[in-house]
Amino acid sequence: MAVGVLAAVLLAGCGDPDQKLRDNAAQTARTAASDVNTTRLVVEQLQAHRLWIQPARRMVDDAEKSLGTTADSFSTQQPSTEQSARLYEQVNSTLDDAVAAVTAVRIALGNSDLAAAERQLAALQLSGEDLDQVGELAK
Amino acid sequence: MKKLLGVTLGILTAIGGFVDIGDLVTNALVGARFGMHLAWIVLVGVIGICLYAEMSGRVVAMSGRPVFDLIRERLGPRTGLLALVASFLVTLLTLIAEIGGVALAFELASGVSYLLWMPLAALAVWLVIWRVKFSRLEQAFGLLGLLLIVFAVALFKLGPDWGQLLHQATQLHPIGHEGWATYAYYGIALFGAAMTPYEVFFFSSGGVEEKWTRRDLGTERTNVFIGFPLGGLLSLSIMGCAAVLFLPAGIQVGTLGQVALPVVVAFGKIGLAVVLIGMFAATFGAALETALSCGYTIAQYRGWQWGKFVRPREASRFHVVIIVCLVLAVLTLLTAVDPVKVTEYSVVFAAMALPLTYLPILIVANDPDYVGRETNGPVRNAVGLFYLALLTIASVAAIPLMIITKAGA
Amino acid sequence: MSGRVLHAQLHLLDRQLIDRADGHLVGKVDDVELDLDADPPVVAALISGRVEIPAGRIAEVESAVTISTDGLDLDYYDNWIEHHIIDKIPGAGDATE
Amino acid sequence: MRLNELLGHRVIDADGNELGGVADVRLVQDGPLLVSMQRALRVDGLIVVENRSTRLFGYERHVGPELLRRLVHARLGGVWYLPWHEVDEITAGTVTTTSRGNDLRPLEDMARY
Repeated sequence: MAVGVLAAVLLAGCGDPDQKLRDNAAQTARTAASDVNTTRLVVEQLQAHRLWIQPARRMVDDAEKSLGTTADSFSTQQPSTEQSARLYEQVNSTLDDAVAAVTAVRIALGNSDLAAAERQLAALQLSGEDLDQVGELAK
Repeated sequence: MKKLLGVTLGILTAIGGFVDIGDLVTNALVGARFGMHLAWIVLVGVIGICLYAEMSGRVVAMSGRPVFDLIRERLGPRTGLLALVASFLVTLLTLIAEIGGVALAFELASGVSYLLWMPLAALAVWLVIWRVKFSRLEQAFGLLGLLLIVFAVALFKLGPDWGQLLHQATQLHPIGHEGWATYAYYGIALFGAAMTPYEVFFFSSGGVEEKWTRRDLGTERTNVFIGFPLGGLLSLSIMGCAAVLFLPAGIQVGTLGQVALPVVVAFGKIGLAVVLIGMFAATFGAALETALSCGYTIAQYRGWQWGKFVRPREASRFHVVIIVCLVLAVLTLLTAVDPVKVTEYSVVFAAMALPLTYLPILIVANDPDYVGRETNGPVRNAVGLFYLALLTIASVAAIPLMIITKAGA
Repeated sequence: MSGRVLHAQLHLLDRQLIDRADGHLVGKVDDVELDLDADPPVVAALISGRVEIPAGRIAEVESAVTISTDGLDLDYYDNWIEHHIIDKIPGAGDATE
Repeated sequence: MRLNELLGHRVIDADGNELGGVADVRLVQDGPLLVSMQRALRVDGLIVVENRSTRLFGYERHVGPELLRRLVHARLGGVWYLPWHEVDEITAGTVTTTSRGNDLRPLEDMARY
């Protein structure tokens, strides 16, 4: 569904202020996708008993921090047209999903609750795909 | 037999000593963003460092004069001072990055914040410099750094499509969302990581520490021409691992943990243990080298007694410089600046400081007053001049590219 | 009749000074004092920091300049730091192991 | 007189033409150093460079990669040897000579040792 809305936004036109926001959204999404995919890779390695919990915590902590900075930075953007506003909302909500999933993993690992972390794998996967879509909106 | 052992030891040390925090971070980062499309820069950098290390080694063996002594002599006090300030600041920045790297490796292993490890790391660096013999510290950390070969083995284990990697390596252009500006910027960063100025300061001062003479020329050349290229292969395998695992997954490398991840995927917990020890050895060894190089540059420019071949009290100003630099490094890191970011900047600034370091070496390697009959031949001069031009272009382009690309963002 | 040719700036200025007695590094040649009124005019002294090294102390001019340092205070700052800082740290006088 | 002060002095010939600047001082060592005491390093002459430049990188002796050497020489212009007996007077900033510009020997023609 998210993809449908985004495609509509994309097809609706390429005004200049829209273009600027779209560039920013795409760049933001690619950076965010990196952290989401890192988290997913870490959880997968934990699940396969290939990684200790200490370094895993460290890596997820770093990913969460970096993702938080990226999301905050995008939310300070100023959408000036209606289309921009829609894209802005859409990207913000995608980022929120990503932050929620990564934070959930961080909390789970903090409590050494591996099962809870593994339950986030699907959400991470989905979030990563959504971000990839946004990432393709612009160069 | 003993000679063969010595040569082997020298080569192994050169391989292990080649990779430091700059190579670890930059190669992984570039592999994740550009695949192998920038691999050729590593090749160019390795040839360059071989060329200049050989020249400075030859000058040391024939005349006993290390690099910064010559820089002041050939460039004069004013231009020499400019070279000193640039080289010293870059070396200090690299020292900060290396100590940060040691602390990050401990943080990954223990889960305890790197901010706590860092003063310990700096203290350990100082203690080793204060108490341990030069050849011993060089060998110990060089050999332990060889554990990073795990990246090469991991690359095989990951079972990449070799044809595709090779194909990437022959396509010299940016891919995906990357533009030419970021491509060039990271090219310069890789170049700076491979040719970092402190490597030559350390190498040539080490020649004096170990009292090289004309008879050591052969050993010196073998170490350089075999050890450094193999070190370069290590760099390439770090890049390859990132290209295979991170590029398709859209993961950008920004932490030391990510640099180690491909080895985890390939070998699990054992792999992680090996790679963490390797990273510790590589960064700790490089922290020793950069701390010493901070002292070498200033002492050699001013003509002070320096080196570990005398007792500390006989080279008191040299040792004070090292202590001050280590304190500065800890204070900088205590501001919670990201050591990985410091590394990314340090390799680019390194590229900027290179021409002033290399010009005097090239001149002196041609001067019979210093090297007797061992002057450069026409081929070495042609290649040397080509590299000088390359270094100058990279040096001039670094800052504009840094601004255009917002430091590679 | 002509002896070895040296160039004052090229071969003397900014060269490393070495103590002939123990091989220690004792500074750089910051300037050269020329006595142009003598006949023939000669190099009168080398200047390193605040210290003037009479030309008669020069033992050798190679890739570094070897001098005899008796009675010259070239190590003033090094000694100051040695006594006030380095000597207070244990192990300062030991050779490394 | 200090060397750093002398370097860069303008050189004026007998006709009042400016020849260039002092780039180095040629010394001759006639005997062993320590033994000859004060008289060991004799000033033999000056090295004059057409376009004033205080650092020659040792290039007046023609060592170094060919290409770099040419670049440096193109920048320096002529490099001449001015024997000490032709130096008339040294005042603040200038050296006056008794010779004429085209009588000077190019440094290249001088023996290195």
